[in-house]
Amino acid sequence: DQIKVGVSPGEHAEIMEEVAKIAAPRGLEIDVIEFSDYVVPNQALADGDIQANSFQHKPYLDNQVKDRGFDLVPVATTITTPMGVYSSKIDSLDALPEGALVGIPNDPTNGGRALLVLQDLGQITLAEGTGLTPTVLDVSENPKGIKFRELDAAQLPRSLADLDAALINTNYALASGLNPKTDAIASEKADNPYVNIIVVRNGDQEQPWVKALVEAYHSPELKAFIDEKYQGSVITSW
Amino acid sequence: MWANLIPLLLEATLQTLYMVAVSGVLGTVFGLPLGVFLATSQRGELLSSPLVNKVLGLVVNATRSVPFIILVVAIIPFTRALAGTSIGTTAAIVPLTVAAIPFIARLVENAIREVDSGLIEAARAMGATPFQIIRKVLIPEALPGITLGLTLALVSLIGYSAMVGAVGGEGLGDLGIRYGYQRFMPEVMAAVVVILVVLVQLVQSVGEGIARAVDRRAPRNRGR
Amino acid sequence: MWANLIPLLLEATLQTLYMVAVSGVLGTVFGLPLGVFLATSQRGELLSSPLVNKVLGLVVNATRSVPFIILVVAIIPFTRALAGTSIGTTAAIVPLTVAAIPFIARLVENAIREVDSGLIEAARAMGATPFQIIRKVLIPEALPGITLGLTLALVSLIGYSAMVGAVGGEGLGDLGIRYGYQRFMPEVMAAVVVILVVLVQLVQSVGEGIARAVDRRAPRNRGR
Amino acid sequence: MRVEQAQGAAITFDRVEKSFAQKGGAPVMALADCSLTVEPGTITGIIGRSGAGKSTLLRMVNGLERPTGGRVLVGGRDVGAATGAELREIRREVGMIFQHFNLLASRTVFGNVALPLEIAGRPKAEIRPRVEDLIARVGLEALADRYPAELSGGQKQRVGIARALATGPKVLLSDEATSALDPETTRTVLRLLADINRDLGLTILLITHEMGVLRDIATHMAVIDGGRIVEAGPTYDIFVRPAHPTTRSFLSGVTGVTLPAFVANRLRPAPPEGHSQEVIRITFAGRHATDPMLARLTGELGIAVNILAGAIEEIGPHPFGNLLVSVETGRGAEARAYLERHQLLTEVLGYVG
Amino acid sequence: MRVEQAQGAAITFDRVEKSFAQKGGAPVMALADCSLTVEPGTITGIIGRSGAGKSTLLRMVNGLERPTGGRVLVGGRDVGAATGAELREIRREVGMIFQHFNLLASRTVFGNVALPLEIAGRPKAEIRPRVEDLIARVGLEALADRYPAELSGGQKQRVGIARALATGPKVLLSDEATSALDPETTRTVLRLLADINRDLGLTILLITHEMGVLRDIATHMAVIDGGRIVEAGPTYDIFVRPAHPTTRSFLSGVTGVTLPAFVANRLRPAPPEGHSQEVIRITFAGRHATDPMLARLTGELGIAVNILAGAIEEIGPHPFGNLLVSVETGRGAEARAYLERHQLLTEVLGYVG
Ligand SMILES: Nc1ncnc2c1ncn2[C@@H]1O[C@H](COP(=O)(O)OP(=O)(O)OP(=O)(O)O)[C@@H](O)[C@H]1O
Ligand SMILES: Nc1ncnc2c1ncn2[C@@H]1O[C@H](COP(=O)(O)OP(=O)(O)OP(=O)(O)O)[C@@H](O)[C@H]1O
Ligand code: MET
Ligand SMILES: [Mg+2]
Ligand SMILES: [Mg+2]
Repeated sequence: DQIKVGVSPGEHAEIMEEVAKIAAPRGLEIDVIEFSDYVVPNQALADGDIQANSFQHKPYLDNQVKDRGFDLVPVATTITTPMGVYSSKIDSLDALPEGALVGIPNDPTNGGRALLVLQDLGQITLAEGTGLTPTVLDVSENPKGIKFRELDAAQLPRSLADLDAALINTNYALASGLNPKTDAIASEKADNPYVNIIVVRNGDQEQPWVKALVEAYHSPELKAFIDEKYQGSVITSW
Repeated sequence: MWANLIPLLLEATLQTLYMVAVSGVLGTVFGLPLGVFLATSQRGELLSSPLVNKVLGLVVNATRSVPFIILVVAIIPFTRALAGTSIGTTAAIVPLTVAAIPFIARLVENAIREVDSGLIEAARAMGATPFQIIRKVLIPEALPGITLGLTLALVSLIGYSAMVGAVGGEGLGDLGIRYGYQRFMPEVMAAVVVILVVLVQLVQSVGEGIARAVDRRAPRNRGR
Repeated sequence: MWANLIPLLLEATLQTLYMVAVSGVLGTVFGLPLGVFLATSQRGELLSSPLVNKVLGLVVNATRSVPFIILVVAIIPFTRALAGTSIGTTAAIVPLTVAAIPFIARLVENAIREVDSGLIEAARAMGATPFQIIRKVLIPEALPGITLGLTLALVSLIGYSAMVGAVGGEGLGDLGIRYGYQRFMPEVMAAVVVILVVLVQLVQSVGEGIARAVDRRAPRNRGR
Repeated sequence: MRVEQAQGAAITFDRVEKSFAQKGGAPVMALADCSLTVEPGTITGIIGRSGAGKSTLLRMVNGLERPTGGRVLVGGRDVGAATGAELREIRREVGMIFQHFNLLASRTVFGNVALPLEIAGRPKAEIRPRVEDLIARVGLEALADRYPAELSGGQKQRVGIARALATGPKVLLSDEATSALDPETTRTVLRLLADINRDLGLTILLITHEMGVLRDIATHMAVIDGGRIVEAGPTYDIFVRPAHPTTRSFLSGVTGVTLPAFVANRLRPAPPEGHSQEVIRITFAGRHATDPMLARLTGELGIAVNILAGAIEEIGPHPFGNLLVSVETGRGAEARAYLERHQLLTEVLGYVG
Repeated sequence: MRVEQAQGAAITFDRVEKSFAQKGGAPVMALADCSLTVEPGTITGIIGRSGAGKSTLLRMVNGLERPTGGRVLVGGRDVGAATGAELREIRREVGMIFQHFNLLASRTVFGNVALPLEIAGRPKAEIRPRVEDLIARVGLEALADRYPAELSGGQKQRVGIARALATGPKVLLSDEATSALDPETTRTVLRLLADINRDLGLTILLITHEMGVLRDIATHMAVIDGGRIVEAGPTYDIFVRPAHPTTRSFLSGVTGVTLPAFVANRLRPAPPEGHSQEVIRITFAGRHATDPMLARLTGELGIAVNILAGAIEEIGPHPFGNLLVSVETGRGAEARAYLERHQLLTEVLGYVG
């Protein structure tokens, strides 16, 4: 079999390239297609341009399905990349000054997730019923008067010098040379709902290649690869 | 590291060339006549049809004003209809072409407008049809300007082609962004930039060379 | 919904205007002389200095060939030095300007090259210095072409300004992408596109109007 | 058939008027109430001061300028009202030589001359010999592959002339076509035009500032002054008896009616005291123009005639001339009477001491 | 002081040569071995066939064209070798009127004439009256605010003339400056140039195709043929005794040396049988030019002289003319001898039956 799998650049792409290597000898050829955009991969999947994608977490898929009516289903969980709070100025969140400038990703999912992390860490309160993608406008209590600066997720590590703190996805932190274990001044809690998933079109769940893909993903070789490469910052779900 | 990178760079270069060449050619095929029409359809001009001119001008402006990424997504159904798929390098040619057409049209329009009115008059006096005037006077006389305009457009297309990563279009720019920007590999970024600079320099030199070759006007540098 | 949206749109419009206006002005301030120099420094031309011309041409090409987002990242230290920070709307003006300068320079260069060599000759015969020729002949005579070129550049800048969302640049394009596109609020997207189209249409109309007003050449539409 | 009809293409200006609108100013009245008929097969010269409206008038014949009043008819068809295909049809029968050449910089000499033929859709096989012939006729055979930027002013002018003749038009409009040419080349070109006029009945309407050109080639002429046609008719008649001051002034140079300065400075309206000479202008025209009248004057009446200035030339087939002479004041009346008897015109200009 | 030195700015062409490189072809030799000296304060006319090299020669004086051989000196300074500031200094003392006007489309008439003054850095207060004066002198006072696109050909030409004179140059180069002008305007412009020449010692080098212009204004003239100067000297001398065939051909039109066709057709090299007439060209020059020689011929010798064609005019202050006359063949020798005795030149052209 030969399938096309959509991924986002960064850890998902890197991992899927490894999955492809593992799956090839098992008779499944995986064509990894990178999308530097979060909307197109689902659109492309729904349209049949690709057979599966692996870049999003469950809350994001739910939101997309709700908004755009895609008939897509998850078939396996993959990894979790917890978000960390980083700063080049302060050592702990308690030191976050009055009116601090805090960078968060400017895409809705990661941005919303960053706000939820800050709520969990007791820095702000979000309005009721904003679900998993709250926006800056949904901040109801902000005792420190934090000012939010929404930047491209990959841009955040580069802009740390201009910020008091930033919430950075682990993959970008790693790529930019930050160590999530030692450099983060705070982290997302481990039991978050943001476990990523492999998604296929509804009706394809029983296809043999789905089984092969998931098997390759959930293989011990891949786990070893991830642990090696991401030093525990990318958490495997199997 | 470089062992992996070199084939990657090579492939990306070919992809960029492919996308830019095809969308450049298609952009010219459609943009040139559109530009000529924009230049000649204003009130009182050769093909005077002020209303159509206004409407087309609006469409051109509209296309030019939509941010490229939104354009890419907005025309996905159209892309699929044309390319059979909406993703990948070939599919990326569609939005690139759609973006190139109005851009090239405006550049061509500006070049055509520089043609001396006396020449149009001479051709009119010969009983030339508007189409003949366009083909035998406006385009040949504006050719140096058009060539420089197309050079400008090609260079811009190389820049634009970096953004088609959104729909899985690859190429140098996308490689630079994905590896250099998102995976923080400065050496990839540097390599990409070097290749891009060489490419652009090439396009510019060839473009200027052609413009010079087709320019039969008096040189601007006699004496001192 | 609209109650929230309208102030948002208004703010974004102002931000776009701010970014585009400032980078447009700065781009012109630097791009115009650069373009004039590129046009006049080739071998044998007015300011003949082929080497400097080649080097500057290379720099211009290099700047134009780097994908915008990579450019943004590459010049962060420079941006920080100028704007005090590398993020936000004001900081975004720096990469926008850096991108605008070579683009405007090429457009100006192309327009300047259309000036009739006879006029340069006439000015030379008067004993004009190169600088006088530029100021009193080349720029005034190329003004219609330069104006159309600047119009084209401004419209492109509006498009580019959509990409500065990466560094917190905000503005209409960014709003459209983040709210309209990523959050799937089609009405935001529509509102943004409408405002952008109006904006671009305005820029285009004003640009063409100025170009017409400064164009004192024989009309191309006498008789039929 | 249309072509036949065009063969006799006369041009009629019927109370033509043209005003140019000006940005922020009163319109400029370039032509007012101009009526003129150009007979088929004639060569009509248009003269007038700089800015009088000559080019504007000419440009109406092929609709490059549209009258703001009145009508322009070419071969019976109203040019001002014609549009699209109709106008193009008229234009294909009207060749035009432009004052500023208007050559395509992107085409060689050959390509420029070939352009109207391409536009008329003539087959390639026909174009080459025709173009080569025309280029040779204007003396540019060695330069066929040059671009206009590599030509001298007069060479460009000749390309323009060859181009205007390329399609074998019925009417030729010429806006100072020889002003950039030396006298010899001018003669060659005029001979070419005259030949085509004779052989093919080409109607020519030409603007010129050279009275010699009028004299040599124009059968008719019209004088424009301040946007009005102030004099028109056969060239000979106007040369012999110019009525309008502008015409007189223009013709003075060519027909020797200007007094040399050494005489003009001393000229008085009445005879001075003592010995003096009467200055007389004699216009020769008609049958007696070539007779040795002055010699006879001396021989028969014994009056010494001093020739001060003058020219005797031909206008078309007619000899014609003006002489400024002086005779002893006392015998002036006698001399004039003698000349008038032989159908010469005389006019007393004054007296010198 | 430099200005003083330039006052006497003569122009010297010293074995000047110019060839144009051509894309993919042998270079074109436009000028070869041209030597000519123009004395300060003179008006030198350059004539020659279309493409002879006149414009090229002229353009070397202000360095618009660089000689490929030889030297061009203006006021002792080598133009070909000058660069930068030095060249500009020379140019500011040399005004130029272009064949194709080269007016800035973006400036009004006023602005165009003001341009050289702005370039010379003259104060605003000085510019306005100077420009207004010049515009009035060329008769464009009503059009000062018009743009070139709204002018007629001759009006543009006059703007170019005013512009060239704006800074009060020491040397004026004129490339067919009056060819787009009617005879009257031409006279006005020539008078203007002559006045400036007289009052300020302006040295003028002018190309023209109008021999009348030469006659009226040029003290000296040079004839270029095929890139070489084939004849040069005082205008009067050349008009009286043109040596080179080109010169003769050019001058024929203006000085009445062309035979009218009605005579030329019947002309034979030897006297025919029976009654015949000898056709003689008489060149009047010098002291006796204004004497009534023909009348005396008739009066004293009783020979009837028939004037066939001719013109008597002035070249500068000198009267000068050519007459074509016929006398009875039998008395031709006698008549010629008489005229030669009175310092007139004669030449037998042939015989008519
Ligand atoms: N750039 C060029 N390349 C090649 N040949 C040229 C170039 N410029 C001029 N020539 C040639 O040089 C010769 C002299 O040109 P020039 O313009 O001096 O002639 P001219 O005497 O002024 O003629 P005209 O009276 O027609 O203006 C011409 O034969 C012309 O074709
Ligand atoms: N576009 C225009 N706007 C205003 N006035 C104009 C325009 N075109 C021509 N004129 C004026 O109309 C008048 C007639 O112009 P035209 O060109 O017919 O003159 P002309 O007789 O050909 O003169 P010349 O011998 O100088 O070429 C001139 O006074 C000129 O200034
Ligand atoms: N890959 C992202 C993360 O796990 C989720 C993207 S959801 C579109 O942080
Ligand atoms: Mg005219
Ligand atoms: Mg010339």
